[in-house]
Amino acid sequence: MTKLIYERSSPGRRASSLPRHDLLAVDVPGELARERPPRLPEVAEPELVRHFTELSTRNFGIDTGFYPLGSCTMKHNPRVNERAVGIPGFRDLHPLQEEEGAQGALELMWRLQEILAEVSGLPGVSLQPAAGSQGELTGLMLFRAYFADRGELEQRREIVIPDTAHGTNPASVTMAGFELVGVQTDPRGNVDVDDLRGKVGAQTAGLMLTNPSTLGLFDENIEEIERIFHGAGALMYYDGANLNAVCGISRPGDMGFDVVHINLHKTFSQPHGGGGPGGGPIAVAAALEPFLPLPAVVRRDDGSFGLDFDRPKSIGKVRGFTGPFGVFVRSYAYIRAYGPGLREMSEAAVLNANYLLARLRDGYDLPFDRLCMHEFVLSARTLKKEHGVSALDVAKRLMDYGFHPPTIYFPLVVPEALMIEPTETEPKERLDEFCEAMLAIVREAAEDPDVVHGAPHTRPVGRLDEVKAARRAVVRYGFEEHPDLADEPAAAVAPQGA
Amino acid sequence: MTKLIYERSSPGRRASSLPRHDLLAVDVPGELARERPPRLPEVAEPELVRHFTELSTRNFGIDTGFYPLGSCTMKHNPRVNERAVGIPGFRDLHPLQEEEGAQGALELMWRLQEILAEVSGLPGVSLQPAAGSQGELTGLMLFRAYFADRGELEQRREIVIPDTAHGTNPASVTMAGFELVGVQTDPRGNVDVDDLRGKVGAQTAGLMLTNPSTLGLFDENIEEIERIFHGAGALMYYDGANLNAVCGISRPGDMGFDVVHINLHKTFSQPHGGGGPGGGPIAVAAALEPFLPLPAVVRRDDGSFGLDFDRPKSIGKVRGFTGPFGVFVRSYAYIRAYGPGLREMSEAAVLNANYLLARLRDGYDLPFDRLCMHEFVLSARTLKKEHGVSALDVAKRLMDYGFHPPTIYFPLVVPEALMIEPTETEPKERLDEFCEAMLAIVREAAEDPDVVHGAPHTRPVGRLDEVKAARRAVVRYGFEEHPDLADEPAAAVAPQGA
Amino acid sequence: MSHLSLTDADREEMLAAIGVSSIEELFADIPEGVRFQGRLDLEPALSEPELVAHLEELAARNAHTAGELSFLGAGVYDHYVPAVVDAVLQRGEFLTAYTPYQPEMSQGVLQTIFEYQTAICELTGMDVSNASGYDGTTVAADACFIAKHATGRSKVVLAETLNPQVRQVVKTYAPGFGLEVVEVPHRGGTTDPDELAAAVEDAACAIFQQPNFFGCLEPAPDLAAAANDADALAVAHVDPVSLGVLEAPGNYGCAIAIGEGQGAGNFQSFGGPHYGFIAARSDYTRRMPGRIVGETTDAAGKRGYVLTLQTREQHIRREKATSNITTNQTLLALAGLVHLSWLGPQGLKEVGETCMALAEHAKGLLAAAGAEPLFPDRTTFKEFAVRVGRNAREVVREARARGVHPGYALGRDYEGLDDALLVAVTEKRTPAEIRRLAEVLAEVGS
Amino acid sequence: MSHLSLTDADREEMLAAIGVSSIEELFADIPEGVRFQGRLDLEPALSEPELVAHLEELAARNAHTAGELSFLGAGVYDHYVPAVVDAVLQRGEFLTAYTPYQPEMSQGVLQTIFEYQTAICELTGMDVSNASGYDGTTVAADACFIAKHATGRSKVVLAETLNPQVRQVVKTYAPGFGLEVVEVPHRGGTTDPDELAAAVEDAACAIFQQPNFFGCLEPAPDLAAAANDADALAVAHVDPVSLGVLEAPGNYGCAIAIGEGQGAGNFQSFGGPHYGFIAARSDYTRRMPGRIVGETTDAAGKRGYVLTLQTREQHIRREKATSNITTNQTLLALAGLVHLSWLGPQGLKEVGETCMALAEHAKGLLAAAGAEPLFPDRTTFKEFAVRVGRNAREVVREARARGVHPGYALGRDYEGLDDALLVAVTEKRTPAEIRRLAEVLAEVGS
Ligand SMILES: Cc1ncc(COP(=O)(O)O)c(C=O)c1O
Ligand SMILES: Cc1ncc(COP(=O)(O)O)c(C=O)c1O
Repeated sequence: MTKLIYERSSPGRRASSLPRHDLLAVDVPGELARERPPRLPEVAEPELVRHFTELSTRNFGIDTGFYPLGSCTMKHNPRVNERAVGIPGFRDLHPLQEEEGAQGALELMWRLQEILAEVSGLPGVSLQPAAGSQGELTGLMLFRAYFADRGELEQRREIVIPDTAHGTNPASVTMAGFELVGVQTDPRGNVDVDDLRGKVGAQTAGLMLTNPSTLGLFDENIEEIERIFHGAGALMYYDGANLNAVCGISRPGDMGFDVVHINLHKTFSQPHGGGGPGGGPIAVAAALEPFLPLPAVVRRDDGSFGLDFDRPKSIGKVRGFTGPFGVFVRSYAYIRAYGPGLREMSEAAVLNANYLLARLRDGYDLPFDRLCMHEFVLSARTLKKEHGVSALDVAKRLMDYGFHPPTIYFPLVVPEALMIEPTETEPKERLDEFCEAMLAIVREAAEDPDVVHGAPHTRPVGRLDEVKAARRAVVRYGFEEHPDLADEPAAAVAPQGA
Repeated sequence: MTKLIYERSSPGRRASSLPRHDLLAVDVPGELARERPPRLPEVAEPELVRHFTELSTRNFGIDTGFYPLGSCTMKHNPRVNERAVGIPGFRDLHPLQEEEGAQGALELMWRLQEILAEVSGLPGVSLQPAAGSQGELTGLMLFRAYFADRGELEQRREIVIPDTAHGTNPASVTMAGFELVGVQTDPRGNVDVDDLRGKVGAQTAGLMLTNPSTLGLFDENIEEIERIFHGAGALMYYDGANLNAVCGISRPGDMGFDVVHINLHKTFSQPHGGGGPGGGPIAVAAALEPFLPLPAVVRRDDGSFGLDFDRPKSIGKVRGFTGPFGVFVRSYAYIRAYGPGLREMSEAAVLNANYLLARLRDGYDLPFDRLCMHEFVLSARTLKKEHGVSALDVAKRLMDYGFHPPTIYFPLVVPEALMIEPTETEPKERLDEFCEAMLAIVREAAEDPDVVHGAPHTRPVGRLDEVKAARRAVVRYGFEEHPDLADEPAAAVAPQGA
Repeated sequence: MSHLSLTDADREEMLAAIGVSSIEELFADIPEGVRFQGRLDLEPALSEPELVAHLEELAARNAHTAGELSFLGAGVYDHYVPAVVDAVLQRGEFLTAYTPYQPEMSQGVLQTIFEYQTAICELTGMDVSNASGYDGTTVAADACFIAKHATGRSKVVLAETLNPQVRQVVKTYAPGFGLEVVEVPHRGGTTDPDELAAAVEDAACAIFQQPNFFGCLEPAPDLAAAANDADALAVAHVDPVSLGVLEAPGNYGCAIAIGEGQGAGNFQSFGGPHYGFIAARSDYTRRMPGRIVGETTDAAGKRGYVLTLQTREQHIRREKATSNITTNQTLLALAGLVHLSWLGPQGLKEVGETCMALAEHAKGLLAAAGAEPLFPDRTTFKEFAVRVGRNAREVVREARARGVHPGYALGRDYEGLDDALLVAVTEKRTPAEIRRLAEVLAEVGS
Repeated sequence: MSHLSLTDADREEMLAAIGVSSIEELFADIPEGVRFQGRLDLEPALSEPELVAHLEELAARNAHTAGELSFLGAGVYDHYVPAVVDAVLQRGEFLTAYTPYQPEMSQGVLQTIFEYQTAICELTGMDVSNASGYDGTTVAADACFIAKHATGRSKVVLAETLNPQVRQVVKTYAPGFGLEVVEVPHRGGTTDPDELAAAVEDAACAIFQQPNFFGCLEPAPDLAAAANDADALAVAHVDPVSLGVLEAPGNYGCAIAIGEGQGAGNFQSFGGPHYGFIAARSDYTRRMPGRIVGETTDAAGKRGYVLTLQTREQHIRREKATSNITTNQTLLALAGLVHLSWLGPQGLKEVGETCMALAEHAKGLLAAAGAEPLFPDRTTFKEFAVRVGRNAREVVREARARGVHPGYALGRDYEGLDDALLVAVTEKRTPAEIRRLAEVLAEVGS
């Protein structure tokens, strides 16, 4: 057990030192003044550094090893991008600096916009959204604004979403005030076009689609789908989470999408930071450009760069300032390192995935027998039926082999799903080692299922009791009153989604 | 086993990308041109980062935990010093920049000189030596130059060194072309003054002394020693490795020393980097100033800073340029964070050591029963005699408790020595944990000596066969011809010094 | 430059294993009509040295606060970020990990989030915090979403002294949420509790800011009481750096506390990435957006941490989720935790006191230089508004020509304040720098 | 600021455990006469923000190569240091560890040193390398010490084209080592093998530099042969960055290869800390100075690394040791390993080719601008000397006023070369920057 930093604290210790001046202190009016100080940690710097160093060694990142977490595009994070983001001219730049004092930053954003327009095949870009989910919501706000502008908002209430969609898609629909209409997946893993036809009409605001889908499959009927939606006067939203498969190979704009978000932290290698930050710029068709968030980053006629607030039809702001600039620096750097070679990046991602698929297809069930794009979904259904070894068990056992597990139990349409995304930055040796581990687990399932059920055996903790966690909801340290949960009865371990 | 980076290589891989220009290539004359490329590693950046990340996790630093390596002053390395050294105005400054273009750097060095003069109590400072050992050698070169200048060099051939001295002292004597004369330690752990008297005379060039000594004891007869040497016309060298005990408390210059080196990586917290870099500035009495290395960093009359090469009596240069500037930045920053509070730094170091000593004296033998300074030496003699558990065994077993072992088998005058230096940056909790581990090992020695003999049990490797290493001398990777040493018979494990 | 690891030999072997003869074949499923023809029209690849040179050239065209003496604030502040923050954030195990879906692989991140949640709860006086929101604006929208569902009401009340960007974001979200937004104007720099009480009738929540956008201290307990009296949720938008000297919202009746975390641990970075925080009383735990980490044990009773209460979230609850957030700002929140741990309670108090004393000192010097306080009766924290007697944007421009950025021109957001400047003074500013500001304003002011 | 962890309560408890009543008592052994009275006369302590501000102010008064276009070389070069180097060096487990005396705690550092030794051996064509020397000057003294003991001779021969600082350091060490130093003048920029042959008679070793201080390629195999013919050790001082295009000293008969590592992995840092490397044929393994890491196994046969051949060293052999070195430059050598691993054989070759091509290009443009090559017949690597027609130090000063540092004034070290400038062109320089240099020299030259 690693102590909490609060448990390492001792009254009176501190790491900080601060300037003090010989100035008159200002009194805070009584009822506004802090009565009892917050119980922040009290440690000197040596133990501060040790604490977080120790915690870091209890965590697995891409730097530690292979991290094939499907849908999350866990590619290498080049260190030069970290150097870039630390340059004082970027790091210490205030967002309200006058335009003349921020030309370099504005130019970088403008260039990134141009690049994203080219990669997506859509002309209008806003970098503002903070992540893919916010990109989705912003996109749906644009749908609202567009239809409101046309007087169709009352009528167009529905957004169609396939059953393979990521959970953010339906959640965004609700937050944008639309209603959800589901559509099924056909036996080849495409959107079921017959089902779709019956669901699209004058009430439809649009579609949200990930292509390639969360199954890692490119929808073969995308042109037909486009005809259906645009034919009904509806719009199409592209969830760009899987753009890593198709850079320079197929562009959302060319597929007919009207709005796309791009997860900079996936395709363009923003370090995931244990959960974030991300970036979710959107690119849109010309008809939607007037509605983009405020302000727009523009190049003026004199060649200088600036912020344009004069966009009367804009939906407004979706976050502070102009978006997560540090994320832009890293992604811009990443892209400039590839240039037009982004195509080779996607090719390698797809090659790596297909190689894994080819080596693993005999050990696991393959729900859709096709070549995949940058990721693919296997199922542990047979393992479960025959040996009682579930996708969760496989995931936990992989840890003992030194791998981060893939995404499991998603997409929902595949039972016992294992969603595997190697990314392009993995060398073949790592892929081979992973395959050997995956296939060894298949053998273990037959020969020694207990070792799989009991996994992981080599991590700092065993499988954790998630039911207990949710039931007790101990979500902060309680100091003297902190409960000891080891005293409490165990609850069954529930499978978890990702 | 962790692969060597050469074992991770694959022909054609690389991490680097470099500018290429459309310029005429230059031909290297045939016999000067490289025939077969060096077999450097061939890895892409992702695996490069993983390799070194993995290796780092197989290493223990101060950031990992308590590191009481006696004589090495393993104190916390504040992170702000790493930030400082990365400022472009320091990091990217060429050492041959014109003085006008390096005023900030020169001022920093000049200020550091002033500080070291104040701390040492000696007026002339040269920052040039690269480490303590080179400081020693430089100091002895000054002795040579001083006596040569007085026409006494032929006569004064001997340097007196106590038997507790660090190995660098005698080694430096040889490299400086002097002869070594040893002197004993008395029963209180001081230099044996009677022995000394008989050894100092007209043939004596000087003394090298560490004070407090490597036993962690302040020499109570230092004033008498001073009289003996200066009375004989000889000089005194202060090995400043233990200066951390006495900053602001007692100054080498006030003790009568003529030359002192200061290990910046010890007292003033340069990160030790797995073995270095260090810094070994020397401070000298006025009589020795004319002989200091070239160039001197000076403040000119107009307040500007510069390099003075016009020192006709100088011994010359002992390393490139003006010394390890990055080390100066860190140490300067460290000192400025304390200011006159350096005294409290030393007090805390001495308090920590005495606290450990008080708690451990009942479990181990204490060769000299005195209060200690910033470190102390215990002996495992009784443990060895009674249970066959040596200092080496104690050291290895400490690893299982999560501690870096102390220095062992040094100083040579104490059998089964354990030399413990906590430094001032350790909190009491760590000291207590360490004491509990040390005392637990005493109990284990009696109750379960095998667990101690077999230690460490929790490290990536068990005790390594040093005899085999020395016999085979495999000191580089051999590619296809690399031997497999596991095939070879084991040799006994030899105890090791530090 | 490229970060690909595959050699030609690897490629051949892999294609053979797949059973295709070219990479092209792997894309067979993409209909001809939507294939991209040719190469992307992007500038050629840069090598690493060229890339760094290019980025340094861009960065050199930005006037940053290590080069220009700046009193800009208005939501993002030039507080000192301690060096330990960098050191921790650059640990690859934190930097390159994602959301801790697999807790056994991710105890490090999970524990830091738990510690972060604790720190935020301690700062704000609340029971529960999530792992972070995008920034100080979107957490306000989150709070409205909670309030709407908790109260079943659809009006939200915003103090006009709430950061304009926060208000703008709430207004952008409002139509989708089905919310009506009402604003309460300020009176002499702060909000009148009676006016707020009138507006908050039938509302889901009222959001005010402490210290407010003008830097003034609001009568926060009275504002919270007004909301509570109407059974609306009182939501305080607070500055974490102020909470060593200012009372915690949980201690004066707020249901929810939100804020922008930047000042605690994040560089300014032209506006992001930073983190927003949101914390609430336990009544609202199950309505919280985003990740929450909870404590539990493994089968052997060993303590460990997991993502918990996930039935709130989009990946389980889909269209019924409390939010669509997935990727959040964990790394920046970790920076916040490290910064707050570096400060400790005493350091936090000292930063607050120092900012306040310096700002008050600046107020005096500026008044003497002709820039009178805009709201002379109000107590301010680290920021205050002054009148510069002419268009403040012009003053900014002329002051910058003299090497000083004097602050934010309030006319950009508030009608009638074209001659007002919002001046921020952090603990990094020195009395000498403040004197310089006063000199420059004396030169370029009215 | 202070990094102490003890609270007052801790102090009380600890004093009680020791059995003294004050910290003062702990110093009882220090005689009154040598106690320091009062406080050290040092400036007051700075808080972390103030410290950073102070250091930034100092740094701002340095003209660094990211701000000034510079062609300075002469032993330290503005090569590109890849970002991975920083990332690896900032891992606390490397940064804050010391010499791996306890191998089970230090396999990480030990393995990196073994890998470093391998890289140095591969570069130089040698059998053994130590873990690092202080810098490129002190390793020359080390080589002399080896040669003296290997040959029993006491004369060392230095080419005049060897870096002047290296020669100065050898001369400083010589009296203590009991060595006589003889220098061989250059002829048209390089060393004449016949002259070297004459000088090396009865010598312990001859040291020459390839490419030499003027940037010219020496007839290195002939120089080595001359030394070998006299049974003296041939020692080559080489630039690691050149060894992708230039032959390894081990392949043309050298016994020892030494050099300054800075160009491979270290920032310029006003001259240090950097690392020196020294590698030798296996005949000299047991005469090598400093740490050497060797491979071995544990009892279970697991591979591991240890400090080896320690009977050479001061802590075992004391006055009979091969050197007094203890603390060395491991962290900088690790930077070298990471840099060389980043480059790989192909990258190393490319850097060499690019430097060479750019330098040649510069030579042409400079000649056209009136700065003729000093040694027109010689092939050069990344550095070359030109005549500027007037005092070169003045040219430097005037060029700097135009924003360009044009190189090193050779008159500082060589008589008769007051009008000569040594111009270094690394892979970071661009054709446009070289054009700018030519322009400026045309303006300020003769
Ligand atoms: C398919 C898909 N859509 C949307 C998202 C949401 O993106 P973000 O996490 O950037 O909000 C994700 C990732 O989490 C995803 O995998
Ligand atoms: C007592 C003593 N003297 C001298 C030295 C040599 O110093 P350095 O390692 O800096 O060369 C050391 C440390 O190694 C030491 O402990």
